[in-house]
Amino acid sequence: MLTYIFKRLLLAIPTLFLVALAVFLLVRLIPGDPAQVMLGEGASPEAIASLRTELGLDEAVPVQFATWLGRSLGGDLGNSAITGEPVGALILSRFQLTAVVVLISVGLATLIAVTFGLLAAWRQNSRLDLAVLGMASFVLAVPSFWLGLVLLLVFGVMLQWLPVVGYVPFSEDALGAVLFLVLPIVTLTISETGVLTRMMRSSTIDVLRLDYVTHARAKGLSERTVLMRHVFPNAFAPTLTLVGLTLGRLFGGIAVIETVFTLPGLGRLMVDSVLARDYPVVQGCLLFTATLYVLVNLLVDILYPLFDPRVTVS
Amino acid sequence: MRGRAHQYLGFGLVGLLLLVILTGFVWLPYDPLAIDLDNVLAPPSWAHWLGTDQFGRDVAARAMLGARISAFIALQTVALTVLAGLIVGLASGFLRGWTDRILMTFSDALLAFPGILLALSLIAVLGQSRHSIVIALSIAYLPSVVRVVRAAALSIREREYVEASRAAGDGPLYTVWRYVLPNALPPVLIIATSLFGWVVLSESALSFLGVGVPAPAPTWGNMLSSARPYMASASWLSIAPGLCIVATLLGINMLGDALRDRLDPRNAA
Amino acid sequence: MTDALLQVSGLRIEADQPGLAPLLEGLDFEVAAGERLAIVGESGSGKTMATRAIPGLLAAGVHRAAGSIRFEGEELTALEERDLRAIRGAGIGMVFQEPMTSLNPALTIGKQLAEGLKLHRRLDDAEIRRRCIDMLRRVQIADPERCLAAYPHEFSGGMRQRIMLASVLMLEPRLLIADEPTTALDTLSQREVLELMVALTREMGTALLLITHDLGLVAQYTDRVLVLEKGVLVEAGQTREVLAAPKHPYTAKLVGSLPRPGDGGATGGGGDVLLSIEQAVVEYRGKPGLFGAGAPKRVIDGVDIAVRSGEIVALVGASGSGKTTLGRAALGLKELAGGMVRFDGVDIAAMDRRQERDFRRAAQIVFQDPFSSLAPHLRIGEIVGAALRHVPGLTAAERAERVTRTLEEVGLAGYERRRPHQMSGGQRQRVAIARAIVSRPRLVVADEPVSALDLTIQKQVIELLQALQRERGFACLFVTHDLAVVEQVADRVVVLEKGRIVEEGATAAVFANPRHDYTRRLLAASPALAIAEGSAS
Amino acid sequence: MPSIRRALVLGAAAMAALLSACSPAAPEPEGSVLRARLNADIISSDPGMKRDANTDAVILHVVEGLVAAREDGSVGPMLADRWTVSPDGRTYRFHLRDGVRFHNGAPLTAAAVVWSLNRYLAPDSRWRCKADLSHGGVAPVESVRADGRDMVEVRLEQAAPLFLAELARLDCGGTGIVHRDSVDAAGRWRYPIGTGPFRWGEWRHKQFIDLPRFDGYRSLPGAPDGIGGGKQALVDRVRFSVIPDGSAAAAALVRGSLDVLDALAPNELANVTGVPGIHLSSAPSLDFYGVLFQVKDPLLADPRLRRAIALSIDVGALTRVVTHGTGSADSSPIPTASPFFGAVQRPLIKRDLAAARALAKEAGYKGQPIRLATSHSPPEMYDAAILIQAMARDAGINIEVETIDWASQLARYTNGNYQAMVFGFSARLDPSLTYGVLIGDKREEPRKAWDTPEAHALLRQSIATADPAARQRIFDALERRFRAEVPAIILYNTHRVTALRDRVTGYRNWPGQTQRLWNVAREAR
Repeated sequence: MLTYIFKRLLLAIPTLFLVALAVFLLVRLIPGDPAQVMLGEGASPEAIASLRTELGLDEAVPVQFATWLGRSLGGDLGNSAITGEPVGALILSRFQLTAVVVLISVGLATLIAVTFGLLAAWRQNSRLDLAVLGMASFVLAVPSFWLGLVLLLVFGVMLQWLPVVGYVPFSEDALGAVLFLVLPIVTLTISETGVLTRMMRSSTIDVLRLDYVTHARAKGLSERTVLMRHVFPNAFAPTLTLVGLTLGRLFGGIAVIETVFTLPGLGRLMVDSVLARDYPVVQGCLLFTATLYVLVNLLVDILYPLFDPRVTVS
Repeated sequence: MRGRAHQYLGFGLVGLLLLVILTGFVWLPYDPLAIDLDNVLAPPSWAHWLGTDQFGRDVAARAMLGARISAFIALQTVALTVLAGLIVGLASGFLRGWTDRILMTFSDALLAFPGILLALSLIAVLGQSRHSIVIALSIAYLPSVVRVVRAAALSIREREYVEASRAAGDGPLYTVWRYVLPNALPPVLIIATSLFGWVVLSESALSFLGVGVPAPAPTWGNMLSSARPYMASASWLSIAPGLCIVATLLGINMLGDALRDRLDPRNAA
Repeated sequence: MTDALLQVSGLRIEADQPGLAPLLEGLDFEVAAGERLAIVGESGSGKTMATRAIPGLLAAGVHRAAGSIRFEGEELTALEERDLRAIRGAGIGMVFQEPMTSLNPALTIGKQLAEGLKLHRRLDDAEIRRRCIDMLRRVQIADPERCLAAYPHEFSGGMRQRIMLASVLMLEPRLLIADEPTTALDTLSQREVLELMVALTREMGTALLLITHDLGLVAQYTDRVLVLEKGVLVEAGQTREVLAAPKHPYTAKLVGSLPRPGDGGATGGGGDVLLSIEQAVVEYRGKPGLFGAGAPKRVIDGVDIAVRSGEIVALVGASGSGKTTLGRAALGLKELAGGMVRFDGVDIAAMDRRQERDFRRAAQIVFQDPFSSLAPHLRIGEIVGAALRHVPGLTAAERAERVTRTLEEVGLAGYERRRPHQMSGGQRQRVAIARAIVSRPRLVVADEPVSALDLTIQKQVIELLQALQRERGFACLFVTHDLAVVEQVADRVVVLEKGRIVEEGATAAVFANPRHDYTRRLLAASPALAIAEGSAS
Repeated sequence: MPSIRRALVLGAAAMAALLSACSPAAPEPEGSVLRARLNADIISSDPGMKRDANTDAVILHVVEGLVAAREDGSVGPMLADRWTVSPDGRTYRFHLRDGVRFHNGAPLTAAAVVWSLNRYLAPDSRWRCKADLSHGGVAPVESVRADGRDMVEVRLEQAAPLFLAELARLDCGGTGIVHRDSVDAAGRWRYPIGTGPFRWGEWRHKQFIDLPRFDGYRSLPGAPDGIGGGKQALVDRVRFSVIPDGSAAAAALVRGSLDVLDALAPNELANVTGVPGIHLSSAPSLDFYGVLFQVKDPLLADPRLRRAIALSIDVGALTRVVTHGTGSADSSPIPTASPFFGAVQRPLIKRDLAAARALAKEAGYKGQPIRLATSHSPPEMYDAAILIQAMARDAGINIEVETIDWASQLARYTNGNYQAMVFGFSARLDPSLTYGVLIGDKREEPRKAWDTPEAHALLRQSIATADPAARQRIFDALERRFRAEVPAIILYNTHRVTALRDRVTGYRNWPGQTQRLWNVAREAR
């Protein structure tokens, strides 16, 4: 097991290196640089030049890359070009929020998807199935930011049930934080439920066709037992993979939701940093999310045998 | 039965989309780019079925033209992604070995890149234009197609008819062209329909973040995003493009389901 | 038979979709306690459906339209789902065809064995465990303790089918329904599992309802037989009588398609050595480890075979013996790790382009699975014509002409425009044969060409292959696990076990006087031969 | 199964750990809190060093300069209650007010002022006004020295009428005077210890900045005026929340989680107008928006084509739509709110499609595309581009809108890499500064749009002249040249619109465009 994890991590190195190189070159290809952005419209050329020197932007790009990569390997992602905050700490503080929203949403979405996907497949072609499939298809067709805005409008502004801005950390105002996170979490949950439900439903249908399900019924087991013991674990394995992919994707990409709900999360940080050409932050974030992506997938592969013992990790 | 009803709805919605696009070529209620500053933010009326936007442009006309542009962008992206995905995926899945390993490393690296950020940076580099969006989204979605094609190629290359082709003395390129490619197409077709929907959604999300298709050309995405400040005061601005997106995606997804049912080997006659 | 255990009368099964003919019509039969009854029929005869209807487990899409099913005097069709569940497992046990999918891959064997007992008998955990171990021992599982903690994928097909048997019989049902329980197994395991099933049911006094398409098994293991054709019962009676003197033409046809020794027989061909396999070694790469590949697994280990022109050599062995791999290697489709294959004296690995092209044309293959060997997107004409791509000097018209004639020869005149999915399994295999012979090869490797087909179709395909071979005089390496077929077609036989040749010789000689123990076991396990002998005695 | 359960339990535990791992507890602000919004986080807390408009606005609550900008664009007293200028115009002597204390309790002394000013002017300083106040700038400082405890003397290399205006510049942090302890022993910036009505409190990045009331604040007498005048903190604490999204901010105001929503985007006005419990405050700004032309572009080198474009635009209608009725249409670089906005500046360029067509034809224009770059920051620039495109189309002029992000636009502006560009310039209090952003040598500063010898000469004159009437004449001359040469088309000045909860009293907008939360009270409900 440990060898396996070690091996997987080793295999991830070229991937991560490519990501690092790509992002490093990409941000430098975008017109504009942090010095200009920071000094703004009326800045003198000398001021911009001196800031560029201070930020180390006038060194040769390969030298910059080597320096940055060397430091990053040592765990130092550098400081934000704009605010001077250490990038590592910045990412971690923003990621906490994103992680909470994503984990809860994906957890809820999985729960909903598994329940309804299982039931719909069990009663395939019934009215329930039709309703579940219809809802899932509908949800899949709604742009998540639009959904978020509509929810915000209805529950935040019209009904005034939930706060619309002013995220506060849990430690300060637990109730406030929870209330504030309700809408983003609901939005994200709804958005992610569609594809997961469809996946769960179709893999359940596949499993229900297999002999061992009939065999379980032939033993006289109740439908509940058949579904929970024999169908669920086998049907869940493909969904689990999808959950992993979803997590990997969302950890790096709920910028849109964060924008709608004014959450100071990682996605927003990345988008803002690209727009502000804050190279060290963009680079750090990308390296972080890519690593996270690799780790989440590794975790899924390690968890997979729990549901499908045919697959072994070593 | 249920499957049928969904299929018909899917065909119906996609047919409607095509009808709207085709109608748009010969007739639009107004010039979708013409401003009318005396008539801004007019609610829906007989003169303007879906109202007007903040510059007095007719929302219905813009939604119709937007259908064409959005669909065209999606089609271009899907075509480009599928073409590139087929080449890479087939190379990777059929040749295996080092080719596979290198291509997969690139693909993994792309996958590990948060899609929206990749698109955002690429568009910033390439300059904001339709082509940049097509290219950026194609690159962002390439790994998904590659995965599907590669998986198909890996499974097809084990089929006996591929072995039969080798036994008949066919070269590898011919085998891929004649046997692997055609049989890898069904899953690709299915993911292409999903891709179409994703692209429409992504384009709108990019517009929302301010890097969508540049104005004045309307797309549903940039209509929706520019309607955002008027969400509460002029809701018709966001309802029309929003519903267009939902209807199109619903139609496409249902069509995809129908296709999946049709192409599923278990359902084959 | 007044106190029948199971009474089925007037059973009719229809598809949910209206307007289709019933899938099963007016079926009546009884099973007495402790009796062993066979239901035979080919695919599509409705035999599986008939038995699934008994405990109310019909698949989605079909339903019971009429008929009564009485089990121990109780009308099952009138029972609530809950009461029916009490009978499932405890009263009626079922064993399915596919050992790979009939055990839940996500649960340990122990849990799957225990859940039936827990449900139907109120026992404590220790007692359940004791009974499980005991039962596993009775189905001859070597290490029952370890088996309980293991997952299904850790076992071979034969083992899994025994475990299935254990899990069902542990509840001591009065009726065991076994649906093609051994079809997916190789000859050796097949015999072992069936012997076990019969022995255990006899011991427990359980009635056995065996569904099969294999008359050999029927003859050997059952008392009575029902014959189903397209959803209708065409004949019923004592097994011995029905097989010896079938009354219905369909039954007669079924019985007639059993391979018999001496049938047809070998061609006795034999010219120069056409194909020679010399000291061939094939290895599979081990799982790649962190630092390079793992240890290779040797599947063919120093095999020598010579095939002369015009001769049919059978390559037999149980699954995993390496026979299919060797067949592929003979055509250069599997790389050799050692030794060489010569065709016409030339090492096929060292051929130049022209030689290779000629070799590819002269050596053809027929695959086992007619579903996977024909490209689904092409028309039959294109599939067959593809083999002529590398024949030089053919015009398009000549090529089409040759395809047409070859299709006529295999009995598929006018099928050029069809696609594979529009054809039956037998027809597809004919297409595969047409593809192999259209280029007028001198060698055909036939890899289990009939094992996926129904019995009557098997016979037709074998006969076709034989006729063509006699006419054209190509050499044939015939890979099979079915000794009955071997006896029917082969001049010589080569027996392969674990990648090595254990016995070879003229077919008649090997069958009459097998020298190696493995050959003897193979012969003993072959049910078709048994019935032939049985009916002769 | 138990293994699955174990995995779920592990997952739940991990989630709980994540939840509790958030930053250490900070006490909930007590007392009365006034909540305002920033559309982006501030960049630093060092006045005029690393800055943007948001940074200036926040920092000006904490620090004060010797002098301060007044609402009419003139300069008034702040920490200095009076000053004298030597007859040669080169020596300024500032007298410090009595009893002013820094937030740490230390009294304001001449030495502290000298230390602060020298820090700004130090060789390694990145202070925004450093170039202007150094050798070669508009008001080069020769020396700064203390004369006693309450007198500061600044000597300039030459007479510079704009010296005080420079000191008061908002984007230079008002040359805020900070205590020595604002930097650590190594000279690194910590946080501002100033003399303003609010103290520096907590800055939680991307979330909020809290400024508690400074109880020891010593106010100037009189009414508030610009940054100067009488200032009083009327709430215990001000919280600037960072809310990038305008709709979300509007929703927050409607919900009552915000008290002051400044810099309301015109297209979001509709979300708050007419909502009970909310009122608006608005004032014209000294900014301006327009279209810059790259006169070196072969096509646009011809002033007739530039004039043609100008004539095709209905400035009034454009302004009305783009600013949603809040802005003032203006064809002059001098903002309508400026005292120098006179009869010459007032007339708008009238839309005349026939004349536009004729001019374009004269210039030999045959429908070649003209690329007009714009961005969404702020959204009005984008809207303006769309309208210009549509309006120019009516005159047969083919404009293609090119939308880029703000940083790209800034880069292209700085390099002069555009054909035409919609651009906005933040408030400059003096018309010389306003013209200064347009006029310059393109070889040295490619961003300057207007580069003719006559313009250079007039601008230099305006800087060297102190008499307002004389200056007006210079600006009028500049205006005429500007309209003849059309190096840029000016479109409008925005109005700063602030939406307020009705419980907030005392808030006033001003041309300086920064939100001022002193003298603002919030009634408890």
